[in-house]
Amino acid sequence: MTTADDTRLAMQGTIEALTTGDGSEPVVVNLGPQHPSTHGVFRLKVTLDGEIVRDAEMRIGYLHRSMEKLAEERTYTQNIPFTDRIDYLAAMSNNLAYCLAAEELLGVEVPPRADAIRVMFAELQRIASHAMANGTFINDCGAWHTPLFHMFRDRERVLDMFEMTCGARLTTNYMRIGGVAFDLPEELLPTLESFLADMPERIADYEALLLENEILHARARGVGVISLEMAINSSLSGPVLRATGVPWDLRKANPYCGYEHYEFDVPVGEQGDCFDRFLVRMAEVKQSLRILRQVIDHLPDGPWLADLPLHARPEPGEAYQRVESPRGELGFYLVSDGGPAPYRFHCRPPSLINLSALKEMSIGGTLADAIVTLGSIDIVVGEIDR
Amino acid sequence: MTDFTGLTSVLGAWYDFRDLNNLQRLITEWIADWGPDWLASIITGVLGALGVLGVIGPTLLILIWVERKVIARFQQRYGPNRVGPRGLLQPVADAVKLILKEQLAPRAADKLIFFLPPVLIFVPGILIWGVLPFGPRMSVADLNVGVLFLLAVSGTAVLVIFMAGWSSNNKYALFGAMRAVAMSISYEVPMVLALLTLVVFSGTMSVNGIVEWQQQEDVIFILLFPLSAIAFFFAASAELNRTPADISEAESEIVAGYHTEYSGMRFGLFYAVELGNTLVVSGFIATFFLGGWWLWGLDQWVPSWIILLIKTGAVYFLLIWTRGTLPRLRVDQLMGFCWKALVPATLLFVVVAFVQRTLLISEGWDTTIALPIMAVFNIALTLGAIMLFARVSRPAPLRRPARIRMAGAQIGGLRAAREVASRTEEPQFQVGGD
Amino acid sequence: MTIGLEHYLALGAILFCIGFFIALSKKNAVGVLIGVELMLNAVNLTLVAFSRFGSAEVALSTQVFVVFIIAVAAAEVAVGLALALVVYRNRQTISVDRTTLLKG
Amino acid sequence: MSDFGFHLAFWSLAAMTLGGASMIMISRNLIHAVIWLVMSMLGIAGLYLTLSADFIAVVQVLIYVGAISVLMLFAIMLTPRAERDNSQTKASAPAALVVILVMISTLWVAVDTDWGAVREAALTEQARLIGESLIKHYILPFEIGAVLLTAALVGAIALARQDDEDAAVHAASLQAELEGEESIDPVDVVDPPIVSDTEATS
Repeated sequence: MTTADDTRLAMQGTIEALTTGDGSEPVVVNLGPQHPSTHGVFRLKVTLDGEIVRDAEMRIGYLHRSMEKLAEERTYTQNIPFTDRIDYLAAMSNNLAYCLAAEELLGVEVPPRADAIRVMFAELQRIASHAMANGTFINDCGAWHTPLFHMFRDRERVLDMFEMTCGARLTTNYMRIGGVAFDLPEELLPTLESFLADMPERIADYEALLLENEILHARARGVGVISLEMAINSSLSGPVLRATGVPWDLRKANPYCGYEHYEFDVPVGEQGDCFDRFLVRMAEVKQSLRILRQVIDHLPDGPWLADLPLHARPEPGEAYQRVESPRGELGFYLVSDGGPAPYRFHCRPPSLINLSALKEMSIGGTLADAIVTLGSIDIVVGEIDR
Repeated sequence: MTDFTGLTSVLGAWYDFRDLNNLQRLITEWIADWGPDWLASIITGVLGALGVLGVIGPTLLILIWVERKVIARFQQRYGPNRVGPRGLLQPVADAVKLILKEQLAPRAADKLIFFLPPVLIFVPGILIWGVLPFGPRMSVADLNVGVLFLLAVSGTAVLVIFMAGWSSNNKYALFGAMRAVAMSISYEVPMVLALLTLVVFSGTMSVNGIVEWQQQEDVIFILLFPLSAIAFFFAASAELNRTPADISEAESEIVAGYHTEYSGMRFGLFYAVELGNTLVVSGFIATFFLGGWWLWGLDQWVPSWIILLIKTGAVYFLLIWTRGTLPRLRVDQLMGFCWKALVPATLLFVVVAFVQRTLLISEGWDTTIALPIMAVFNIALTLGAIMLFARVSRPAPLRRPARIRMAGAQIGGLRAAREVASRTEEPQFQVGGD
Repeated sequence: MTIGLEHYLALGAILFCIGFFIALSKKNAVGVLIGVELMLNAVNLTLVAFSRFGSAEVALSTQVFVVFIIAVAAAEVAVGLALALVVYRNRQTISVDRTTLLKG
Repeated sequence: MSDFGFHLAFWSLAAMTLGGASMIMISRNLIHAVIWLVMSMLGIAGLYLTLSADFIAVVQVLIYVGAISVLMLFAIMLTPRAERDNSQTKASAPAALVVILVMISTLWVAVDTDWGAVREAALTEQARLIGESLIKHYILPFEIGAVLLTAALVGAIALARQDDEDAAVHAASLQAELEGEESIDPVDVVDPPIVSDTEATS
């Protein structure tokens, strides 16, 4: 990936003049693949004039595993584990999106209990992913992992519930085409009840601790601002889009898995800066808890998996299904040519598209602001590079 | 030290551990009668140094363990508990690991200037200990320019940091060095002004004199000059490069700042000196503002240096607390805070100290009545200054509150966004703003 | 033999001449400023030597004089470096022998 | 002044000071020169201590080592690397001659003249005495000194400050350079051409 001039720069080994006077050439700093706050292997080539960022160039591809090509040699069911590893922080949402697309292709009817279980685990995954996103965002602002570990405490409880049902914490591989792999174990609902009982008090703690923090305001308010029109034009999605004021949420705009039966709100920010994204994520966690409460109250019983031959062969055609994953609009586009394996398997990664706005947000700010903005966009490099 | 009944025989004997000078005095007298006097002076110097290093060495190791355990507790976890009983040997394990690690040096680094800083950075750290009084007569060097000595020596640490950052030929290190230099210079001004109020009020520049003034007037300076205490605390934490002012080694931005290229025991030295400096600075905060080795007469019963260590521990916990919880300020905000808030506030308090000092001296007010009134006035002035600064200096984006609204039924693109924005009813969630 | 006034004066003289040579021979403006600093320090050293060994009433006035010299030296370096910066900004060089705009 | 400890202190500090000063002459790199300057300043502070002028010694460390050397390092960092050599000018040979002459004459004056009665007791309590004499006896030079320092402060800032227009021109030229266009005309940045309404809104 590195072009000739990069190697020259790296080999040069000397420091360009770090000067702020005029007639001085700017410093090119590689926030390289090995950097504590790039959330994975991702390189941000920043051209600095003193501390002011003049140009930011993103280099991706360090985690490319060519999943979309590999998926073409595996049957539809064998592809499900791939989707866990695309966005390893929100595996359930990925499974859900892929299974919806495959079901549309195969024309399978999903039983109501499976729909409710899918909504439950998608919302649990949103809480865990937002806990991770907000924690690392504040850690990028400089607080020494303290808020991160507090939020990890809730994330642990969610991951324990995942482990209870499908044996894995991160790469869940729980959903199948036509429903879910296993039924809910009987000890899951009591743990979920106690989780729902504790969470509001925990969130009140975070709000009391973090929202009035003067330094967090100074570091995040007015930083990494993106305007309403620019956000829509660069097709951002998820909390980054909603922070600018656009009330666009797939669970409402294009309901799937029975989301139209649950009533919940879509939080929307105003200025579209880093702090608004943080607030939108905090508010979304509360809405997810509301949905979970409704899912438990009227959880239908009955089959949790439509019976389907293991290697069903869909007739030729294409399908595109999209889901509101914690990072934004996650879409799966499948083309079948009648064979057991998909002819084309493509995933619309929300992180990559949200990341494209980073340059627009960070030019003009300082180096520290660029890092905080990157943290607030909440990218997952697995999803970007696939 | 005032005598008290019953234990007079103990007073001054070598085993009177309340004043460790007795032991040293006994040894020098013993040497003086048979050896040359310059040998005696060398021995006392060595004993003083050993006393100080004896204090620093073990406390440094314990402090590394204390800091990691306390921050772990903030973060809902246990902290080191594998090596040794309850993790006590963890610092030793760290030190051994660092010693065994290979010491790398970048190819294009400036060799001479690259190898000096880990050694030189200890010099200011240890020199400052000389001026800290552990007891009425227990300080290694009771200079009558003690406060100035403290400022001068802590000023030289900046140069060593610059040498480290510049010589390791790494962009992150150079950023760290430039930030550290810019910040320490500008935070020396409020530090000087905060100490100026103390020097003016107690009349002497010697650190022991300040403590004796507090003992004589039965008041501790944090009550008289709370803003100087806050300014000194923040300026000291900026000089030490600790959060919320640790921009010179901000992991999230510039990897490890000026000591990015140092590995092995060289990095260990930087880390140890940082903790040693924190200990000695919290010792000085305790001495200047909490009355050092004196505690309303308790120092007759409890040895004075134990009182000082307890107070230092309290201030040290405060420093760990701010380090564990507060996020980091940006470089320009840090500079703005120093020049727009700390310097004017401390200047105001220097003027207040001069006025109150002349009232005490020339008007001849009786200190037992005058000091409490002045203390109340100063505390009120401090709160007023803080409120004024919080109100006045909010940058533009902070004036408008951050509001989160619930979109309710309007789900859609641009038109729906304008509709939601135009709604005037009370937002769901409002934070900040004035 | 005891360390007397002559030792300090000789030391001051040598230091002054080294500073003088540096000020004369350095190409870079900052180098010249370093030379000037050394010369001022040499003068301070001789003054403090006089304050220690001279007669009683002269002791205090020389030390006050040294304090003033240090203050003036700090001001002079600040202005000198600001000048060097402005010269660099306009001429892209601060080497002393190339900034000869006044030459006929 | 005659015991062994004092001799050791004086000669080692003298060696440190003169060594640092001569290394400034020799060293090629300017930043090394500043670091040698710092070493000789510390040596001089030590010499003040041997002359029992402890207030001056601490002020010397505070001002010279703490502030002035860091100021010089900043100035060096603000000028590019090309300028950082510490080489001699062409006129260094005749300068050496002049300096040798000056040194011989001053040394002869220093050593040869009889300085009269040498006082044994050193001054004590310098800080208090200097403070009082600054306020009482030398109040006028003290005020003039204050005015001088403020003037230097304001002057240095006025000289070095880059006002907004220059900053804007600098930022624009940098942006143009990054986008690859050839250099821009600074006038466009300072007062942009008046774009008629029709053009702007089309």
